[in-house]
Amino acid sequence: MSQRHLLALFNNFEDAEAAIYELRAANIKGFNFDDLTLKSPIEHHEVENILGQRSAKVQWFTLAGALMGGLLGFFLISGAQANFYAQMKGGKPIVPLPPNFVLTFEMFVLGGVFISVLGFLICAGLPARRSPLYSAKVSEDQIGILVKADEPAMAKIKGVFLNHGVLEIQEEAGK
Amino acid sequence: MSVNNLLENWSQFRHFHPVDDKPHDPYKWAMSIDLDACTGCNACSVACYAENNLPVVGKEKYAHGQAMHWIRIERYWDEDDREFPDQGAQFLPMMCQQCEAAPCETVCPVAATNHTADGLNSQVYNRCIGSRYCSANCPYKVRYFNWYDYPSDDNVWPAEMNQQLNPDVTVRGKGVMEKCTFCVQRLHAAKGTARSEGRIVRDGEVQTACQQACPASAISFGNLVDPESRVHKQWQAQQVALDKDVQTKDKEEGGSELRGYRIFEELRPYPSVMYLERVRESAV
Amino acid sequence: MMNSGFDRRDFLKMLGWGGVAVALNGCGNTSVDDGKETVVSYVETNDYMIPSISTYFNSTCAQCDAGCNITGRIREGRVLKLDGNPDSAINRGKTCGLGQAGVQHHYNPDRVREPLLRKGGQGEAITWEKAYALIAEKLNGVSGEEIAFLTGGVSGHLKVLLGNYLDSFGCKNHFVYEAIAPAVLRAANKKSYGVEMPRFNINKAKVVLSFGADFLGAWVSPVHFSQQYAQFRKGVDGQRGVLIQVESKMTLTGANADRWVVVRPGTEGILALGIINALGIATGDIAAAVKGYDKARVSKETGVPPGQIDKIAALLKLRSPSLVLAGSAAEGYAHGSQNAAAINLLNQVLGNVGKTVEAAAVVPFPQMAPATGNTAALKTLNDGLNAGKYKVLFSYAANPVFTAPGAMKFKDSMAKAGFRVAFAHYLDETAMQADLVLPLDSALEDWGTQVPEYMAEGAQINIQQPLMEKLHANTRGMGDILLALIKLRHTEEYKKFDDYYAYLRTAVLQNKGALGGGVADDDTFWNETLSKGIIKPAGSSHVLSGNATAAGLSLPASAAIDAQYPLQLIPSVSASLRDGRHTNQPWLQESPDPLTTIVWDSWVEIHPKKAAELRIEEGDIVEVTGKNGSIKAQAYLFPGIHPDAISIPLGRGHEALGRYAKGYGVNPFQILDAVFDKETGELALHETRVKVSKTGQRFIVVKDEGVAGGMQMGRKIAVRVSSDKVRLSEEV
Amino acid sequence: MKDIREDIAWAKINKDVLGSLENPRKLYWVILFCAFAAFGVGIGCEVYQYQTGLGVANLNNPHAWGLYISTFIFWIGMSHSGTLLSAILHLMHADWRKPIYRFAEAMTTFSLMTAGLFVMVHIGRLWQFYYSLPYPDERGIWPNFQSPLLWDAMAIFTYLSSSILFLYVGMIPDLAICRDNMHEGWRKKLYTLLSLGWEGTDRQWRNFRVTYLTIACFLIPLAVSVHSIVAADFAMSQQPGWHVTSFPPYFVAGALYSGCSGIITLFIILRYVFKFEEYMTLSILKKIVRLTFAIAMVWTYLNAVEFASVWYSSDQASKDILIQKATGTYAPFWWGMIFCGSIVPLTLAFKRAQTSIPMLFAVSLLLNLGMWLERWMIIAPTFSHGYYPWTWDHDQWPSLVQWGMVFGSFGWFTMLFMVFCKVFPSVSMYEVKEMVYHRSLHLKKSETAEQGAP
Repeated sequence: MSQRHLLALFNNFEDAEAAIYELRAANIKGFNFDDLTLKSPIEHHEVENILGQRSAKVQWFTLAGALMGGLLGFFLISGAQANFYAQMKGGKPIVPLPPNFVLTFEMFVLGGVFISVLGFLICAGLPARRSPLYSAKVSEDQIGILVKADEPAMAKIKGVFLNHGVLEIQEEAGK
Repeated sequence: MSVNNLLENWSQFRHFHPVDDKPHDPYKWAMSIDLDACTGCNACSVACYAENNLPVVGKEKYAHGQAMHWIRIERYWDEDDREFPDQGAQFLPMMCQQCEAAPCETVCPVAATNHTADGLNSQVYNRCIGSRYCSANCPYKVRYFNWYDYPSDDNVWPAEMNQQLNPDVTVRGKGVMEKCTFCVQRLHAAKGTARSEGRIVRDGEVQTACQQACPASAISFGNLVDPESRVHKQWQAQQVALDKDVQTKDKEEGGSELRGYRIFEELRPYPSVMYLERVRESAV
Repeated sequence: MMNSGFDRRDFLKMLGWGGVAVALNGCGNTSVDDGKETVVSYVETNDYMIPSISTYFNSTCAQCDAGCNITGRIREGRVLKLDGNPDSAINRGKTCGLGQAGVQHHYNPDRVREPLLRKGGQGEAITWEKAYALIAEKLNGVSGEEIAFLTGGVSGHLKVLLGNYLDSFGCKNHFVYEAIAPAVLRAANKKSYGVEMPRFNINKAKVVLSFGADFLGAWVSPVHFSQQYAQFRKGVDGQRGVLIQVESKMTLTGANADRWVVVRPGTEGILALGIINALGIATGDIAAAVKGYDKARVSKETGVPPGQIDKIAALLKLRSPSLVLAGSAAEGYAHGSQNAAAINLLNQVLGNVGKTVEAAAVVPFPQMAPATGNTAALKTLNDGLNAGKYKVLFSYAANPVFTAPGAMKFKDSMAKAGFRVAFAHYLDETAMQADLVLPLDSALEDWGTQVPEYMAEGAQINIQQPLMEKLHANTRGMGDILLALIKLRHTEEYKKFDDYYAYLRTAVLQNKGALGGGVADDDTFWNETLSKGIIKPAGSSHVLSGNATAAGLSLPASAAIDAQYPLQLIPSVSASLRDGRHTNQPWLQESPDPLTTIVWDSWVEIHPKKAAELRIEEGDIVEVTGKNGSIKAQAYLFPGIHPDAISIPLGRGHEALGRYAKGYGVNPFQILDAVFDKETGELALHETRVKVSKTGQRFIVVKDEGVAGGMQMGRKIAVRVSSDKVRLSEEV
Repeated sequence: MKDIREDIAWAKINKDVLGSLENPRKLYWVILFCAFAAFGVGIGCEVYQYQTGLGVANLNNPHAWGLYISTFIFWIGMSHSGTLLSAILHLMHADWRKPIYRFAEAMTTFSLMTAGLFVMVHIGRLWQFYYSLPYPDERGIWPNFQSPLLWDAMAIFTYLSSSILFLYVGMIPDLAICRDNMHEGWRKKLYTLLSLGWEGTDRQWRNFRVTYLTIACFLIPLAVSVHSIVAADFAMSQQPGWHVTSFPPYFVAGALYSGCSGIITLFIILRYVFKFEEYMTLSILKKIVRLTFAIAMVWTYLNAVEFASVWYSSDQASKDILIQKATGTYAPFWWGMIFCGSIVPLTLAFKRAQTSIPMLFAVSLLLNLGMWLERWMIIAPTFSHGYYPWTWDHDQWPSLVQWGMVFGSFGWFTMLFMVFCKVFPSVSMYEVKEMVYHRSLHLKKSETAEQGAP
């Protein structure tokens, strides 16, 4: 069964939230709640309460990146110092620990930041193609709800939106 | 640079010079300079120009403090307010002290200055990128930077004058740090000869250019770990030890009869040049 | 070979061996310059040249007249460095900065490369043939009386050849001129000891009392004395020698003294007599002569505190033997001879003669003995030139236009000679005035023999040999030029000598026996001689006369201060620049003056007290005005000078000579008054009185010392200890 | 006085900020031209120095570093406030940062780039600079990881790249706005590319928030480490005047200080040039000014601590340097630093001064002059008055080449900064919207509370 997209634009978060709440409660057949995407011009933290636990996993990237960076840093530096052409410094051992820790720390941060950003791109699915329905209004001042649902469910969903003062509904052209 | 190598030889890589053990074997080049014999005549300095291809920078650059004398003679006056310096002046030849724990070595970003197995503080001209951090960190200010491209400067080595250049010593281009090497080219030659004869360099077999010229023979140079060498005996007699920051002489109350000291010992660079205090007659 | 019209005695005379029995022998040739001009690959080089391997040849340093023996390091046919020859009794393997710079004389880019003939204001390059022909032409019809030959100090075979050349036209006008020679000392020594230059054993003395003798700097044979000094400091039996220096301007030696005694300029002799008086051991006429010199008077005249005189006398009495030296600072006055005599008297009184003052060895060939220079000769020459006596003037190894006192106006006098020939390395001030300039080989390209004036131990004759091929095709050795010139007059006698080398070799070999050659064959002996670089003939030595007399000794009281010119000008002689002939060697220009650490420029030393009085600060450009003109230079406040004196170093202020010399500093010779020593007729270098005035300009003095100006700021850098605190005998 | 009006329409925010990308005041072009000219001077000096040798900068043996390293530290310091403050304020949920953090972070990035230039122009053999990079190469030789200079390079690289990422990540939603509103052309292509297809979905926002927070967390210790490492260049050496334990915090305080005054200067300029009066309000300025005042006092305190610890130590050499600074050749500059750094900020304690634009502009410039002098006074006296009295030298005056390059660096920085502000939105649109949204909610709440409570 083919699915279609539908974008509803709202004027404010209250309306959009109410619409989402109702959609979730309505349990419409042919519409999976996870297929609902909220688009907003600003980050709206409270929306998560309604959308449920959709978690972010970037922090695991961060941890891995930082640890890797630190370890890599330490061993690269110490290994380089202990390589075939050891550079002897009077009064200091060939592998001196305090300066190596400085660089280890820098590499720890570097790894952490870089891999976090990589994690962000992966987790947020960026770079991404434009989704089928998009309105520039979303980047201005309107809240968009993008749903993907079976053809038959569309009418019901639209009804929910209209109940909550939707400004505009865009539909994907039929196939 | 495998991690295995690193871990297996960890203790070796964590070894401290020169404190952990006898620092160098079979060579540790060192010097002792008798300030009582030094007359301040500058012969050593000119000899160094001749041996090491030092550029003559000319009046203007000298005025800007850009002179390149690897060994300089300093003249000090007494610091009381007498009308005349009736005890004469004090002269001090100052060159790279070839520190065992050199402050310059650790700071070079590209490792262009290192400690050699012979206990020298080596300067690798090719490697130097000219950050001048070593010079900033040298307490003696005996490192000299090539502020200009002296080899191509019109009046430094004009035609014919360039034929005097010592082929055993590099001519340094601009942007490179340089300093006294203890005439390392001579040391290499002597070591080579000795090695081919299956022995170590004998005392007196190799001289630095300044030592060779010094009309008053104030400079002795040699292998500090060779018990036969004059330098070893002098250091021994003066009870000066390489890896100490306070010597017997300074510990004794009311002074001692020893004359040996090293400049800025308290900073712990462990310099390889021992000076013998200048003596002044007490009877006049 | 003896049948060509001149006899054996003449021949011996010609070669300079007259008076000694000799045997003659054949020739060989090991010249570097063997005439082949082929390209030789390094794959197959000469025996003595292995790529990348240095070879060493011995020769003699020609930078000053001390005659140090040197070893040149040669690689790939180029001389790279000069070091002392360890077998030399004079310098024992050591060199001074001036000697090191010998290579810069050789490789100097400003050397004259072609014979130059004056054409208007310019010099035109000509060929040697033309030059010789021109000299012959100019000498044609000129009597020997009308020729003047000015040289610096010459010795050895060059002196012989020169003498023979001058003899060839009956010329007696050989003027030997050295601007800063110890000529007064020679005369005084001759009177006191019977020899001009005895041997001074500094190393054997327990006390050295030096009246302005800068024996560590520029005096007589500094490298030799420096070594003696080092031994003297270690002490004979653990008792360290004490050096007391008496002078008005601190020299390098003064800076190394245990006690530096500043005296009013010119009163050194009075102090010497005062010390004799204080010693109280003199007898006879000496005692009578010093009777008037009691402490109070001496102290008043010299400015030395009475207590100081007592201390010196006590020390001299206590520690024997001692050595008293009279140096150039004491000699440079109108009563310089008297000063020197009074000082020498002190040696006699202390009984040092025969102990620390010994007769020097003498080379048994008087013809080769050095013709020592002086300034009296210059005066005679100058007077002669002014009187229009000389039609042709030759000049070699002297630069009188630069070094003659300004009052003499030598440049103008020189113009009065009809034809002026200069043998020169550089176009110096004198060569610039010459009609014909003949370019010389450098000392490292030339052959020669030299006899040092100051003999360190046994007699020695120094060999000078080329250390490398000639750098410039058209320069000639002085010996070769003289030989060529003499051939123009005595073709037959000299024709068998192709060049000066052949002459020299013949001359040495024919006297093999006396020169220690024994029965060795010629080639072996010659090669050995060259390889040693020193000939040590069995020398005789003079006997010192020990006649201690104060006869004829009269010292003027110190002069009253001249209101118009209140300051005494002391021209100082630096160890590296001397009279200025080496100023074009950049190492020397950049080698800081040991006391002021100034480079590349001249300065006026003023005592800080005087400077404060005159409101002068370091770097002020001051005008120093004397009766004979004025010069401007930067002031340097220097504590080691008598407040009534100022000092300007000699050697700089060239208007010619070369790129490293021209335009740097000022030339104090220019403003010297023409005052002469009453006895010897020598120029009294220190007798110029001047006044100093500020010009209002100020420069930053170019010197090595920083703004801390020789202060250690309590950092324990150059440390000093009192002699009773150390045990030198236990040291290594 | 409010940080921002709560009733600004979101669409107006878009319009105003996007407007700054297209029609700034004429002054913009004047500044850009001057900056370009100054940069040209710097380039000329560098070309001359590269050809001739560093001698033309009139550096010498004891005095090896001169203005290059002083100015290097100055720019590193300048870089500190932007990112560091932005990160700290972000963590502390101080929403008044929102209109100003973007340009502050840009300031960080560009001053780091400027600082990097000084490392380059300072080294003697610029053409061999890659010797200091740690990469395995055929020479088998590595740089010396013990050298504080290498830590410096590494720290700066980390800081620069992290700051750029922080700036970029924070800008993605705004880039999407630009993309949506720009006409076809290179700008549109650029924004499309850089916005990575951002649509503001809940998933994107969620991950965005975590990432942004994470980077902010990393940046705070990083920024502190960067300037303490720069301090280590000096404090790790033995030279008197440098070998000071309190240097790292002192440097960090100095960095924040100059960064804050830099923010004030640029705030005033941007506000006028891009007509941001609505967003960069005086109320926000007042907050920064108060912060600056506080940091000025911290800096003054640390300065005093340093002097006191030198004065009461037995380190004669360091004491000599302190005396030299106060009485020697450099005394006018040293007292100038004290005046600009410790006296001038006292004016900021007065309320009237806190909102007077001309006054603040002048004061912020003076503060930065003081901070530049501070860096110079760290470098120069130690070189000219170090351990070794023989080499003391006070007459070493930087040559015009050095001054030219210092001058040029300001041109380079201004040029980059001004171009950035014209190409990218220098006020964060989405965050200002958040700010307005949250404040209006808050307002509403308190209104209802008032009404509900009779």
